[in-house]
Amino acid sequence: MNYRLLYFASLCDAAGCAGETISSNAPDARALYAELAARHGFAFTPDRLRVAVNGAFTGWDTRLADNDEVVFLPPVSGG
Amino acid sequence: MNYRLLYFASLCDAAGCAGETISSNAPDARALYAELAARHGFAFTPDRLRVAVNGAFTGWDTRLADNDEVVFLPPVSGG
Amino acid sequence: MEPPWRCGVRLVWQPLRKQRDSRGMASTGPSVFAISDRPIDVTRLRSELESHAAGAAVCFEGRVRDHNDGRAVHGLSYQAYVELAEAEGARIVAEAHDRYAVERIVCVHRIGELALGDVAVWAGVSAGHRGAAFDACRYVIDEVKARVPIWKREHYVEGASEWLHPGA
Amino acid sequence: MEPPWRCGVRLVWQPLRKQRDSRGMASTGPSVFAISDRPIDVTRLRSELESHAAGAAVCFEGRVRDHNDGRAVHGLSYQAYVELAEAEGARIVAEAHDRYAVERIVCVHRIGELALGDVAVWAGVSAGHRGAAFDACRYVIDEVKARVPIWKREHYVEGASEWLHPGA
Repeated sequence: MNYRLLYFASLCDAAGCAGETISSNAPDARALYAELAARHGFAFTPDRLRVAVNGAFTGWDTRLADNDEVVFLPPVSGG
Repeated sequence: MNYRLLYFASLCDAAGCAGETISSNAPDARALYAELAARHGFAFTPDRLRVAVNGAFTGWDTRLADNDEVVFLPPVSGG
Repeated sequence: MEPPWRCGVRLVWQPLRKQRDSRGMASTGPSVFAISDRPIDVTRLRSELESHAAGAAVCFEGRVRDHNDGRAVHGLSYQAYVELAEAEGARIVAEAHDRYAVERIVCVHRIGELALGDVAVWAGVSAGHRGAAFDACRYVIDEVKARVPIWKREHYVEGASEWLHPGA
Repeated sequence: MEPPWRCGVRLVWQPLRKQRDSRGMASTGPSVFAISDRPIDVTRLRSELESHAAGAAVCFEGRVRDHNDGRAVHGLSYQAYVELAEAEGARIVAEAHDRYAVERIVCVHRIGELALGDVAVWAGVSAGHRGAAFDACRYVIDEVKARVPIWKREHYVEGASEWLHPGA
């Protein structure tokens, strides 16, 4: 399946890009993050991140569908 | 002795004036208020008022001096 | 001594007005408390809070509402014992500086005749962090309302008006 | 789908920008939350709070400070996941309406490059009474800082810069 990834803040720096479309067999966000962390050297463990799919927060075990927009959100620092 | 009185809010309405200079033998604020309450029909009991002499808060039993500025302050309602 | 023998809510008797700075405010270091008989310029007051060390600013505005205690209000009058009000206000501002890690505090209370929507009191606090700014601003406005000798007269739509003396 | 493959703090990618009102704000009834890539106009936002029923207004301003954690700072960059940030901000504003007796809530968070003294976030609440206005304003800013997907990069005077990810 194809997933559209967006990267923010230090994940953007680590990935070297603001987003990418990848082909992956990962069935859920947890598996997808493991794959991307290995590829880009992401230092965050999943417990420090939140997951959003198609613009809404969701859980790590939600099944992904083809063409989903998936975002792993590092700890926020607005304000 | 002469005391200079200022009246605010409903005490001003009751006295019919914003201030007056009176001659009195009252030795302290407590005695002076009793005299004025009788004269002007002030409804407040002393426990609901504060006293200021010469621009500073003080107690009911502070001795007054000739020409002191004495103010009995009804409950405030600023803000 | 001949005080002005006018009685009424417009009277502000100022026998011993303190020395003031160029902005007409009684000064407490970098912070100020003032009684004003002119409209409160919120934009100017807010600019007094600015400081590159201050990451947070909290401002409170009290305005004339169109109702109180179920009665329709069309305006207010405020009267102050100005000399003592400014001294007590300056004490409150100094207390807030002692209690909270703040940069600047500005508080101005209006007196005279106010219409609906007019600003009756404004308090602003700048600080390095938001907690201190919120707490100090709340402290200042709570203490000003409880302690500063200012009185409000409400003018009701049905015609009457009365002085408010809370706790009666 | 071809997202903009630029990487860097100036990037704001907005794939699904919501319908907006004439002020460019995502609306929640009488209250609004917005992400803005232009300077925050505090005077205009404050005027959005006005209501004759509202006797109290509390405003919070977060500005760029000249230091953080002992390091001298000369500027900040903010990046947001705009779509989700605005949805989460609107939820926070709605929660504050449910919890507190308030009239209006306006909150705007800046993104992009900010200099010292620039307003990074502004939150204002009007209410019938000051307690609700203080509590709701504090709630909004606390929750925005904790939950809304916005990230700050500090630019230090000595030359480095880094993204802040609290709790590391």
